[in-house]
Amino acid sequence: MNDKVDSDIDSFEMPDPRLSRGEDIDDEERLIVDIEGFEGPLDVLLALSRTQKVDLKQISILELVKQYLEFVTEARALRLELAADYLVMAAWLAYLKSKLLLPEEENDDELSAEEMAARLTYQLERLGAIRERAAILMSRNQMGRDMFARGAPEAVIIKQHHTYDLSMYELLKAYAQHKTREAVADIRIRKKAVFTLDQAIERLSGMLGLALDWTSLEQFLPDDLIDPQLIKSAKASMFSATLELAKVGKADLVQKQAFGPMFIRARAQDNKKTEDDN
Amino acid sequence: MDNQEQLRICEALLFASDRPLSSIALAEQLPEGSDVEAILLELQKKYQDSGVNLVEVAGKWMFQTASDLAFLLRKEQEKERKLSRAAVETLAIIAYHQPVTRAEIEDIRGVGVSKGTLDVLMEAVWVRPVGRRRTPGRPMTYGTTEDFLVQFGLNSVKDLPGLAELKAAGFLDNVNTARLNLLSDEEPKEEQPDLPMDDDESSSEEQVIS
Amino acid sequence: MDNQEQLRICEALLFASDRPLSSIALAEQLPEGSDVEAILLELQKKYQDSGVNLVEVAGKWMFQTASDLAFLLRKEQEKERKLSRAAVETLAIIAYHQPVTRAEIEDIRGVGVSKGTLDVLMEAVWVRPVGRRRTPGRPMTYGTTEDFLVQFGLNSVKDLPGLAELKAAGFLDNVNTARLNLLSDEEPKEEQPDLPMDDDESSSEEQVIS
Repeated sequence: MNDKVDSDIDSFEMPDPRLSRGEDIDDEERLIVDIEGFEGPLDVLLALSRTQKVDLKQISILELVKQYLEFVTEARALRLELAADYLVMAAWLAYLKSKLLLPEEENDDELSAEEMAARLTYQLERLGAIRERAAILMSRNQMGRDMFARGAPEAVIIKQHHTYDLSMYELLKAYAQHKTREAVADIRIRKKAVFTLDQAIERLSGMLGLALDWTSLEQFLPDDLIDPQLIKSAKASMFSATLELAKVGKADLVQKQAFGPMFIRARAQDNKKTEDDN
Repeated sequence: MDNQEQLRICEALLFASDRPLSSIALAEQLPEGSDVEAILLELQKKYQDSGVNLVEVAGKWMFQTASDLAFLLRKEQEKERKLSRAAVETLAIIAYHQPVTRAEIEDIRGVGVSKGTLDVLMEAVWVRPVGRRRTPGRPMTYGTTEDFLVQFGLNSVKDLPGLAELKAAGFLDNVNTARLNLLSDEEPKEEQPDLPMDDDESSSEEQVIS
Repeated sequence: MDNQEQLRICEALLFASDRPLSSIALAEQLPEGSDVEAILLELQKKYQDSGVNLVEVAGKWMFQTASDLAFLLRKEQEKERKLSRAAVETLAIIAYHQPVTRAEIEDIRGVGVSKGTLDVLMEAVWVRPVGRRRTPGRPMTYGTTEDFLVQFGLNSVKDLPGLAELKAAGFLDNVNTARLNLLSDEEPKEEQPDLPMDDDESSSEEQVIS
């Protein structure tokens, strides 16, 4: 593989162009990598492992774990928003590190530290390999960029095309759009059960004339209500209505204790104001 | 750049261009002082006995099929036509909901389906009648054809992506995730199998097309 | 019809088309018993030093501008599709691992497939659903298209660069998203063929509409 392709791959892989140029970034700064440039923990690990400048097969997992944990610490110190999977990976790596450092325990159920490390290496190698291929693929001569088909094709009888041209993408797009529309059309906001203030004032005004003595607010509530939501609403509105009527001087209110029942009576025209609000 | 190279460039440019090119336009792609006219004449000579000729039309140059091979060209320039939006959507609904009656398509789409829409899809040989529903009036049901599967490179209509897969692939971007439950795939209808087209009652049971 | 005439016919047909043509389609336009392959090789040789070459892509044949002229032609019409890094990587995974499920793509990349990745690739007609895996959930699998092969000048996916090395390194082994221990000696699960529906036993339910 020539240098050109190598550098293609590097520039393709490295979110921070300085990383691809090597270590002219000091250690501390190298860790302050733009987290936005990475696509998840595996991406970070691969970039970090590249800095070890060895074949991925020979990377030091312990060193890699150290670098990654430093990276995460640094990112958190800078209050960079780290997605949960970065932290999950950090925890997993910390666990791996401790397993690698501790003497091997015989445990058939669990992977050995070496196996865990090897799996991680495999994943990194596999991702690295596919990235190389992706870079090579994109650097190939491409139709419409490097080479061209006939610009003015002529219809020849050989083309047994359909009369209509439709791609899978267009078909799926049409169905998706239909579904999207359907979802929008399906939005039904349930009408809220509300006993309006106007209704309450009207009701209360009408009923107050019948109740010349102190009457509990409860008794003014409409008794034909079943929906609990509506009952709640009616209570609230009736309460507001009593305040409203008291304000305009049509009713007196009394409440003996906090949260206690509230009594109302119609105010005689000449009564002095004895409003007792809570 | 030698003469041969200049000839190759002209050849490639003329081949890839979607319209005839003037010698001036070609000259712009060549080193200064190139004799474009001479190159074009040489190119014309190179192709004179080929299946394709270089011809000068209205002062511009283009490749075209040799006139004695015109029989290879389609008589009328039958251009591939685009399906209307309604037709694409109807096709998609038939594909996902088949076997489906016209009334059901209308119900699903929320708008009427013109006879022309179904005709177009049948003319394209992507849709065909597949049976009759065992409901009053015995309405005709529609399904997709072999040609449909070939067109979209599918082994079966079951290979069409489901809603979750469409969503995952980014097709349902604008749909609020919370509303995805509304977007569940249609439940298979608990229904008697459709009658086959030939109305043969006895064999209809085995002929379920799902 | 002499050999020269047959060559001219193939030349005209291929030159006039902007898509690859199969040798079978070409043969249909020639007298019975014509040796299309030989004609194609002769034609390829005739054009090998021209500005236009006859190439074999996607198992078919087409004329395209010589790749060594890329540098000169590029400024003529520059319209490179700019793909995101995620999309490029996803395309490579689909190309090398196909048929591959979304979960497998995610396993290899270590991140979820974001919206607008698969649908962008499908919109470019480089990627398409190719079937369903015979595993629980019957996940959809993706593969590359003929357009993909034409785009990158490949005759088949077997010609993908570095495919053999990837395989030798074990990177193309089953991506089993559920299997934790890649190092155990456990036999790699016999990859079940992706569902071609027609060989299914439960025929009435799975019946391919034909």
